[in-house]
Amino acid sequence: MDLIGRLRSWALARPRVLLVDAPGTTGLRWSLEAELDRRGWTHAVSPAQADLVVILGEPGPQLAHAVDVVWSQVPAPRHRMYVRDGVDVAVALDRGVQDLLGRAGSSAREVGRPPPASFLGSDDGGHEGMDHGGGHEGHHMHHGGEVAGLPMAMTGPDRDGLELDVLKVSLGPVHPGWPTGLVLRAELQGDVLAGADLSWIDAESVSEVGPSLDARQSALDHLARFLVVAGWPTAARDARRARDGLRSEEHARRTAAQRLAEEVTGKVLGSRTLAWAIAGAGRSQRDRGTSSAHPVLGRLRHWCDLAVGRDSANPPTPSLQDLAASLEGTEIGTARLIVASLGLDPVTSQRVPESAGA
Amino acid sequence: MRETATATLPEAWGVLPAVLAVALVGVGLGLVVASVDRAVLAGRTRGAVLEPLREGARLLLEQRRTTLAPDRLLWRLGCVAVPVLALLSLAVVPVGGRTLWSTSADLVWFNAMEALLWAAIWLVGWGPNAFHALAGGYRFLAQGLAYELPLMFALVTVGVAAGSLRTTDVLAAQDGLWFVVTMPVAFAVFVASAAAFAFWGPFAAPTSADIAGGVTSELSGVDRLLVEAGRGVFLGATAAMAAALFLGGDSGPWLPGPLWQLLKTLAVVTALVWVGRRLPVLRPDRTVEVGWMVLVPLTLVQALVVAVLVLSGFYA
Amino acid sequence: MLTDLSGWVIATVAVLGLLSVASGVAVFVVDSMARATFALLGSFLAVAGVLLAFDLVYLAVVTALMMTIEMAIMAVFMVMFMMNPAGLMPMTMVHNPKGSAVVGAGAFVVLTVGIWTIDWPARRGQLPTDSTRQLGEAVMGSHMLVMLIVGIGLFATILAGTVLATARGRYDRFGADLAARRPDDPVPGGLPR
Amino acid sequence: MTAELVLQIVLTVAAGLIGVGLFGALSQQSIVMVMMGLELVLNGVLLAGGAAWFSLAPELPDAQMLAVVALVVMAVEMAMGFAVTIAIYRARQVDMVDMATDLNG
Repeated sequence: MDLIGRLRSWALARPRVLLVDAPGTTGLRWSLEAELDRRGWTHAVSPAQADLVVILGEPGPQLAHAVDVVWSQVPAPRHRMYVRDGVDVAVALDRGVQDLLGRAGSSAREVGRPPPASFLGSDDGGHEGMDHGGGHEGHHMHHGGEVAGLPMAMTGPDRDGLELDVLKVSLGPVHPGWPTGLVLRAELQGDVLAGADLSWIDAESVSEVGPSLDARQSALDHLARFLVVAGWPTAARDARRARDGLRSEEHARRTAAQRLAEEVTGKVLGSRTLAWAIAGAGRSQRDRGTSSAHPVLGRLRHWCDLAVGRDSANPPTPSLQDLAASLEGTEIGTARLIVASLGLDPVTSQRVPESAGA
Repeated sequence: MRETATATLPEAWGVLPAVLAVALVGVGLGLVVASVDRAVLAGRTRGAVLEPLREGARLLLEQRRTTLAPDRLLWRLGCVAVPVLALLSLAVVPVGGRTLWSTSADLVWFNAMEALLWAAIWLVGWGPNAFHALAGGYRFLAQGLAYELPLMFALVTVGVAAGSLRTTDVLAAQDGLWFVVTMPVAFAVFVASAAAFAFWGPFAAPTSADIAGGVTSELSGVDRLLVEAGRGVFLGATAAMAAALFLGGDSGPWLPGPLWQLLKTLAVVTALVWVGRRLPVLRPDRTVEVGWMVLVPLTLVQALVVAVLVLSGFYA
Repeated sequence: MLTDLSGWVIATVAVLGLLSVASGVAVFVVDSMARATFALLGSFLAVAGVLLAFDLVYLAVVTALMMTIEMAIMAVFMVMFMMNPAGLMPMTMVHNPKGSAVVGAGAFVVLTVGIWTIDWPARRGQLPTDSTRQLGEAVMGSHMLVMLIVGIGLFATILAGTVLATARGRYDRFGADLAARRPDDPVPGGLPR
Repeated sequence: MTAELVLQIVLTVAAGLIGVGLFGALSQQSIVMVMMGLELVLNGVLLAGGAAWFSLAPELPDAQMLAVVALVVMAVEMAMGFAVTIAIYRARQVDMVDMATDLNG
């Protein structure tokens, strides 16, 4: 019995963490990510992978509901913890693991896990909550009706001239590598976005303006988050290390971080494979066929310039409507890259009016 | 049956010990892949061996995920099939100069196991009735289809040079010269296609972060352990196969044969992991076109070159 | 080399045979199209197992290889075109089931009667040492003509299939005067063109 | 003796596959399902070829060639079937044989 207990505490000593950052908690997130990197804990890429759900700050009502949806998808043993500003993150994480072990140890089966279907009706959906409404307009083909609470897919025109099924799926607001609070309501044919609609949740309640952040550090943070989505974890790890080093008080660590930042940006800018992989992403219909426009690559260069302290003209940030329009017709992975390259964040989006794309 | 130079493993050791030994080798190879990967990913070697074991234990303790209206039968079938097929593909890989099973079409057997693995991964993506998993499954179908033919041609090239599809014959044919010297393209394509079939490194788009882990996004507990372990075992098996088919297997001076084979396999695994982790994930729409438009003709030319060499008596 | 099969192998062959027929029946019984596709794959794999018992290693393995690839592609087509790929909404889409059943059963009965009444000739010759080599030498020697025709047929299939399946021709890709330097494709692809 | 018994058993199985396949190919409405029926018929042919090779004339490669041809026919049937399905579906959103009967002239 004790052997099993010891095995359990050994196995769960490095849980996978799913971070949920409420608006205005960027600094706190950086501290927490630095601590996770120091401990060698890994980030979960989906709720099914997570053991520990860490919620930073005070989520608004809609975000809190989305967290509940995500929580319903986390397999046991699991633990949900809240970290507020001004808390020692190391102590908080230690306590989180203890609580996780305590839950895993108590043999009582977890009760009250709501069935997946119970979240279907909610509009702000969840990680993969299939959107309920909207399935009944348009021509009523032979397949209609509902199965297991899900509406059957309708067909729609697609780019290959085949009338294929359209699936309504909402992505976000809580999704690793995705700006927390942003919801993408998508109409998908296979993995191609036939239609897209973007919005922020809790839009009216975001009032607090987070502490202003160092431009270089946030550039490195954007870079790291983009690289995670682009599937380059080693470079993302280096970018995070550089960001955390720059926040240090010690001079020696800061200069080392500066070197690391130059190294990682050099690697990113010099990577022909990355350029090959993301070239053309985010190009609008207008400039298709010309090789000049590579918006995602351009913004990536911008973050890299900022990260090493070079001046760089801020490339225009499109409004949510324009962004949603540019996502239409793209493959879901490309859409994720485009969104990740923008470094969206609810606080700045609210503070700067929607017409930021000057 | 033709007199083969070496007996199969079951003939030498008995059936049960041979099967157990090959399964152990497979698990060991998978562990090696996971450890090297961990070391490269974390940037430090400390705890690299222990971490995959810890991860395995953690997954064993974890609950299995349920989703809304899943196709549970096919989902579980896919999850179980992944490690089983990876181990089956190891059956024709020479271990210490002998294979668990020696047929007259070993190379095709290896390829068939890869194809079945490909279908099994699609099942893993199809099963949970979730968007991200299915998108990963689609990506893997396209990728596997594009890299199946180059892989097949690479294997055919080896078969042409050895004059046999039996792996032990291929080993014997490399007595004088390793095949990698005359068929570098086939070697590179074999390794790259193997990475594509194990959806690994730059070919990890079916499980990449931009679709929340793709086919693995809804896996937890034992299911995830099976799939991840199967992927590691398969990658290790491919590295061992690459060492046997192109790098002369267990031939080498001074050291005993099995040690040479181990060293070569470890070298291939390390190179594969190290290079793979230094590249970002490539989008499938890019890699697929390269597979069809570049690798297929390239491997055909390679096969032609080798065939001409065979006719000129180069390998005799 | 075994020239005759042992009792165990015969039993295995019989079980695999039953399995292949059962999976074949399952194809038209299950609701889910994905399951139907993989039931068909199960039928092929069982047949491949029987071929393996007959020492036809190459044919068995190639059957498994080709049919797996075909079935995986088939599964995508199922999801694309069928109304009910997951079988969540059971529906029957058959016409003339009675007549078809009669034809199917009739074919089976006629064949079976023939199989069990014909006086089969005795086996001529021994099993070759290497059936794969036998096939290979036939393809490259005595039966080369078959392979040539098969090759031409496959090539024609590739062309015809592509022509039928694509909607976009070169005028769609390179413009009406074929002047565009880069093709205008929905997905740009990976090569610098 | 054994060889003949094996041949008869396996050929019966092959006849079963052909019967089931015929039923499917004739009764199904969806083009893809019809193709699956045809595949089953060819599967039976493949099996019969293998059994004939083993039990009747293992010295000759002819039965093996028959099996190879059956495999090729399956591949061709599949490729053309999918191509025709796409073409018909693109033209009129139909994937059922009953809705394409005007093709029978």
